[in-house]
Amino acid sequence: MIKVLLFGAAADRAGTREIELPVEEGVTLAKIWALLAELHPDLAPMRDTLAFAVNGEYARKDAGVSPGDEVAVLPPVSGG
Amino acid sequence: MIKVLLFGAAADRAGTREIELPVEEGVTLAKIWALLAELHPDLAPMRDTLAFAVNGEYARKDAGVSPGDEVAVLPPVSGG
Amino acid sequence: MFTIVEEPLDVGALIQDAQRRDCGAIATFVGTTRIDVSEGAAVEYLEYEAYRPMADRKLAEIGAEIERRWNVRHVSIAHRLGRVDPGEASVAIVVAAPRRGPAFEASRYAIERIKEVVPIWKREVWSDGYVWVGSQVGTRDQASGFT
Amino acid sequence: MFTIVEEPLDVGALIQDAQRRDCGAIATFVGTTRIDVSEGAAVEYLEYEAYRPMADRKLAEIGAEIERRWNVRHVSIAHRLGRVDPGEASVAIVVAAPRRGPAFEASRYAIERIKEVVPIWKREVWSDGYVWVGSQVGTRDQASGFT
Repeated sequence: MIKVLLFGAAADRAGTREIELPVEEGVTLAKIWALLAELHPDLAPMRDTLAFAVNGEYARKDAGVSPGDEVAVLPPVSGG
Repeated sequence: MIKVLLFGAAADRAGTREIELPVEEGVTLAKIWALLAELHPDLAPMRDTLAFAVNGEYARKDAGVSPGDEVAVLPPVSGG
Repeated sequence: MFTIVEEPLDVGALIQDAQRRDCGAIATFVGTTRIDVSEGAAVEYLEYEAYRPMADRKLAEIGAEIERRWNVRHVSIAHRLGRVDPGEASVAIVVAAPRRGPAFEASRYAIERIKEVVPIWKREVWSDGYVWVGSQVGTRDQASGFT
Repeated sequence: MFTIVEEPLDVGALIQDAQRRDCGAIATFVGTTRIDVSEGAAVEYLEYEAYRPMADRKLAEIGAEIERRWNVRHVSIAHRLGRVDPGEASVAIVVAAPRRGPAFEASRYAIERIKEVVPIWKREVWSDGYVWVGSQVGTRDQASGFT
């Protein structure tokens, strides 16, 4: 299992802030995103604006994820 | 008479912060400077670094001064 | 030096902590809640959330970048979470340096980087709904992103 | 808004006074007493004097220039006179603006102009004498200006 955290507008669109997904070793962020968009279709239109983090660091969509990792779905940041 | 105020290093060099000078209507700052440098020769080497004010506003050396005016001798400012 | 807090920021204390005998300049930037008015509605407050501890670590990384790039002796950044009312401070950046040029440049750099890389989000809560800033997602009619 | 005082500056209060609902940015510059060490001696404190009220008026003029050149909503400048100990604030400039670019530019401009046109002078009081900064006149051996 991996834990997926959603923030800001992405949490709003998904209607949840945390999702557990059963994944196999080495699955990519791109694949995780496809699963998320299937589970929560309202997320799909945000695709091009989102960034992702794995275990608290920005990661590219082709990065691999392992069971136990924490994935975060990050809309455009707006701090400050 | 005019009142001449000296500040910072100029007051130090002259050994005084205020000098009264008897002057006639229309005398220039250049002339006042010449009088000051004669009265207080230690001021003379500062000439090229000094600015002058008449009644609280910067003035050029060819500006005229009238009895009752306040002239200030201003070394390079160093506030901040 | 790099903090994310729920309480109002004490900018005066942050500046006092930055005073050093080897520095001649302290440049401070404070971001405050600016109230926009449009189409008969107004922003009532902002609400911030963060992905922690990633956000804390990103603030510290910005501090480290600054210390590599400029001759500065003190950098502190404080960011607020939760509800921030109009005119209140949401972020404070304080940089002390021997000379003012680097202090100014570094404080400017810090706010630009915060807005690029620190995982913090705000939503504007209006009298008629809310909008996530940057995503334009929310419950206002004007929040038309991704419809 | 433009003050010259003998007491320590309360920068936190100046910033609080600058918080406005129509502004998103407050840029602050604080000049502090930096201690140089050279040839076995050290600066013990600075001492400031001003030509008043010309200095007060020049500060206000700088504020007016800034309000003409940038979209800012609040400018305050406070300058200290008399003895200022190491690390303490000698000048504080606080600018609030709707957007951060003008706030940064205006605060930078203010300190540069203060150093050019406001009739205020400081002397460094060292363990072995003093020097008027800018004139290099004083009682230290190193104060060799115009000898």
